[in-house]
Amino acid sequence: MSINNEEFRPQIVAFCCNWCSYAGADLAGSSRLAYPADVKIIRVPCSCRVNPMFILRAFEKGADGVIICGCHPGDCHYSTGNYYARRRMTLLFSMLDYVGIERGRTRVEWVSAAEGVKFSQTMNEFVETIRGLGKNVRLGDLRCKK
Amino acid sequence: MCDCNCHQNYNLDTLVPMVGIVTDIRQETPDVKTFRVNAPEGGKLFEHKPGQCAMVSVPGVGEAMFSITSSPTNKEYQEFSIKKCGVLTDYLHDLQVGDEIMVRGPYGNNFPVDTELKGKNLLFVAGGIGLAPLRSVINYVLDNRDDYGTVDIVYGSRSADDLVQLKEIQEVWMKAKDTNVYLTIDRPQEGWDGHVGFVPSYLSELELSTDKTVLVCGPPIMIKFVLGALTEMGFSKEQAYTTLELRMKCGVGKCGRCNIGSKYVCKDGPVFRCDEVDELPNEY
Amino acid sequence: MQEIISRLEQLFAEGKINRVLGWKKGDLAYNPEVSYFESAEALKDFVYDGFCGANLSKYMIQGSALEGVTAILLKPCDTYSFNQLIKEHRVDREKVYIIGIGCKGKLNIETIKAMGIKGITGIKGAEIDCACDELTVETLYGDKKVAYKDAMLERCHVCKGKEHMIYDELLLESADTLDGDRFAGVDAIEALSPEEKFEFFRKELSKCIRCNACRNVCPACSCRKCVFDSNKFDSEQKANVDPFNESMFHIIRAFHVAGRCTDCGECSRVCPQGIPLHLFNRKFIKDINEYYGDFIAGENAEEKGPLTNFTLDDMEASERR
Amino acid sequence: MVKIKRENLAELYKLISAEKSLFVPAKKAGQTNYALYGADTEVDLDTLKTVKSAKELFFPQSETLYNVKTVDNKYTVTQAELQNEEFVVFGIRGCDLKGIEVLDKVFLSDPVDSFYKARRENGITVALSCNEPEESCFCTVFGVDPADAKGDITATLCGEYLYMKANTEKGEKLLSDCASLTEAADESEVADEKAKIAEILKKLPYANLSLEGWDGTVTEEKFNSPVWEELYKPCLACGTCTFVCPTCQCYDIKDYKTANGIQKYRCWDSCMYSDFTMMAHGNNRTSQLQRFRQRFMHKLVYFPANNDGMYSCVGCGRCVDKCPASANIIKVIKAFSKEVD
Repeated sequence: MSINNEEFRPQIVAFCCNWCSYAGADLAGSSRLAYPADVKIIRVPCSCRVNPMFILRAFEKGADGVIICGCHPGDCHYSTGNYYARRRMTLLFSMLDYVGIERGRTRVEWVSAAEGVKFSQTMNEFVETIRGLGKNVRLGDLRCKK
Repeated sequence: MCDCNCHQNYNLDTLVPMVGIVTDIRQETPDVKTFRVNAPEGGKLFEHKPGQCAMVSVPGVGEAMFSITSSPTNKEYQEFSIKKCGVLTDYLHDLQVGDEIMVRGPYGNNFPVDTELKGKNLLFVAGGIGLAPLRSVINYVLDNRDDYGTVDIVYGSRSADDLVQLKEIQEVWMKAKDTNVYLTIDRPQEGWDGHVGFVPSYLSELELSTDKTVLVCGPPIMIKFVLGALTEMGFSKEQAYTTLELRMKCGVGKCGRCNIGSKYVCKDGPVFRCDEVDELPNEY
Repeated sequence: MQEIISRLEQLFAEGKINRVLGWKKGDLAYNPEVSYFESAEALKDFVYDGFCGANLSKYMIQGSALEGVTAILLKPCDTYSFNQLIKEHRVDREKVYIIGIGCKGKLNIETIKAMGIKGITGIKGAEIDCACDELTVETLYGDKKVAYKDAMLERCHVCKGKEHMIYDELLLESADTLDGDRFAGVDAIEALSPEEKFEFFRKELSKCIRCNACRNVCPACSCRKCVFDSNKFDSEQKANVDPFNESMFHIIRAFHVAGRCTDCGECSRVCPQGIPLHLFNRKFIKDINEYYGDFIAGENAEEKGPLTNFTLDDMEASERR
Repeated sequence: MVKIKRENLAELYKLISAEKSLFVPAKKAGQTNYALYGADTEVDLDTLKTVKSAKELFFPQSETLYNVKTVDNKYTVTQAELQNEEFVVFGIRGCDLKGIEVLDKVFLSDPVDSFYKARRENGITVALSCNEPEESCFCTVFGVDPADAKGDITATLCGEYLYMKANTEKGEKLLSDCASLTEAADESEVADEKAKIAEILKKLPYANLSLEGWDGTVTEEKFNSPVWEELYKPCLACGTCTFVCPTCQCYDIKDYKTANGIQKYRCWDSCMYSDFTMMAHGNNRTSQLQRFRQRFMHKLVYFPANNDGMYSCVGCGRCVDKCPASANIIKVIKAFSKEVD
């Protein structure tokens, strides 16, 4: 029997809106707040730019969890983008839940440019949750690893 | 079916390509480049006949059929003249000398250079990038000059800058024995003292004798009018050959998309005699 | 049925319509096909019976490009789709004369065959004028009796109601067919564990042959070019080596029609592998109703859809059930 | 000829599958398709037609052709492994068997498709007679005898027993491997069943379908007919007919980007799809009418023209059963014969 000493390091994709959350991540970085390096940030112009296909695509390519970060409701740079995103993501995540992707693997969080602490906390929390859930085996394309 | 040695030259399935190295790139016109391709260990990837095509691919980008523009008499390499017009060709145009591509083939039939064309007077009519497949035949004929009669080449393009292989035309073809080259461009242009006008009308003006076998290649609309002009001049359809082009995936007549009626362009073509083309349903 | 034909003949005679979009008799007992009838004489092949389940709304996208007025026959549930198409500016209301026709529930030949009935040469009792509760299925292996209700399409058991949402005139009576809970299937899946949910959908979706019948029949899938037809995209419409892409296709397709899907059930009807595709759409409908208030797509041609709308105090994704 | 009790068939499956991959018609989520036999497989010999035909066992819906590894922009190409172990297809029907004959014409003609050929050479077919032909069946029109399909083994269910007769060496070998489970039988024992099937075949609604006027020489006449204008109208442009068809062989070759290179795979394609003939400078079949016409012209005219009169339809009737718009090859053939009148 072989013993796997390697700790499971979840792959996380974080879609961050350019105006708030990405700046929040920046602040977290410049304030030297730690969050796991396995979080891969993808900067998008607005949280409503996130096409549902992006999320499935992330899972396909091996993500274990996907998180969407945007401006707080009411603060959207484009005034209403995140309201639309909120509805879309609520429904999409509910659907993923429905087809057997554990609820914890998807998350929406509103993070402003001033909330570096919140950003790092959220990410730490999220990574912990995913670590608890283990590898995503249900929505990945096996060929990606080849 | 062709009588070449295609897909017998190596032991993998015919759908599996060989790696080729781009050893030279010539910018012919603003949107056409000619790529010279060698096998990684040097030499040619395969032998082919004039008029045949090969599948050129870039992994992850795409795969498409291109005619081999170099002559089989060239023993060192193969060449492809490729116009930038889609996803794959855009990528190919960004390649550098030394880059690898993948090639499989050769596919299709060829111009009947060893049978019907032998000893005949030949008239080549080409438009734009349509010179690519004909160049293979022209050079083959010029390299076996004594086997054929006179050679006339009528070649036109949108502008003087769009004439491909101009250097070779001027330095080799124009100087060859019993060979006349007629160039034309669609619209007048500064610095151009040659003929101006569309290929079909130029052809009529030339008043060539009808004892020739004609090889036509170019945009479909040009082919249509050239054939009209030829008929008016007294040529019969049996005297003319052309090449067709359709969407292809396999190159060996199995994937089912390049058929016109019961003929597959990749396998039974790309070279058709014009009276054969007439018998096909109008779906190309 | 004669009532419809007579009325259509009259409309032709009055010059009110140039053609009819309806159903033509098939060569078997159960396979009528969608057809354009260009004249009153052509109506001799017209049929309207229990097997005319096809929703004609989507054909009107092409029909709108034709010269003159097309009379279209819509069942109550089809009118929702038609409204939706008007809302999306995909059909031209001016070029359609809508005849709302009654419906007594539509039959599913697959259901009948699944009962083990083979070699069907005739079916009696499917006629629209017949008030029978029972079908007589004549087969090469003897006659079989089937209750009309048992042979109905799933969607008819959870019928939205027999009222037409849009019409120019009405013909024929309907009969109530509702006898099930529309969301029972969704509820049952929601109650499962993630493993079981995944297992269930894997089993169903692994049958998918990527024929795109569900997409092509869907009145809400009216894009000129589908995103899955794009070649700038790894998983195009065709089958891939890995099963991931089927999940991708069906989830995204359901999402693209969320808030616009009228639950007409055509996707499930046409699937050659009998995948219950309505389960995806109904999940979205259920969530929308629950989270953003009851909404019925296609009830009218004006109201904004739930995904093109929002309120300031919508619930957060984390607050969902 | 040998026979085995129906109740012992599970033993037979176990015995065969212990040695070779065994594919059987299996019921999953309400539908019957071919599947690899395993402990929990629900074998379904009663359903006449699997949704997907047996074609997928020789020409899978998608298969990897080769892999390209990319290191420093240098490519290494590795061809995917060919089928190199014998496998058994149990319960294939006469129509599907004929379908494979049609595919042979395509894939085994020069240049031979090595992926297909390897499967053909390694496949052993146990053909099952159709006890209860259905209304959509018209295989007899194409010369198929569903009561006596010539696979490597011909099998017939009759009463309590499954009767098996080897037609080829491969078949003999398989039967002798299973000898411990079978007992000797006489051909006369299935004669009644065969006669019964023959009687039913005569009564099928499409039994007298005439193919008169369809051969490889009528391209122009059929191609330009106005009948297509009517016929194509209900077509939804989906690929159901092509994917359930035992003879449709069109395929696409596509790339998948893996972490270290490219996987080149081929998958079934449909001439009904709008992008089928799309290329950088245009599309030669832009309308659904053209695509619809292509499919049926190919089956009834182009294919016979290239293959000594053999039609590329075997009369399995799957398109009749499955077309969501009820447009199918029967309606096409009938529409043209009406025109002739």
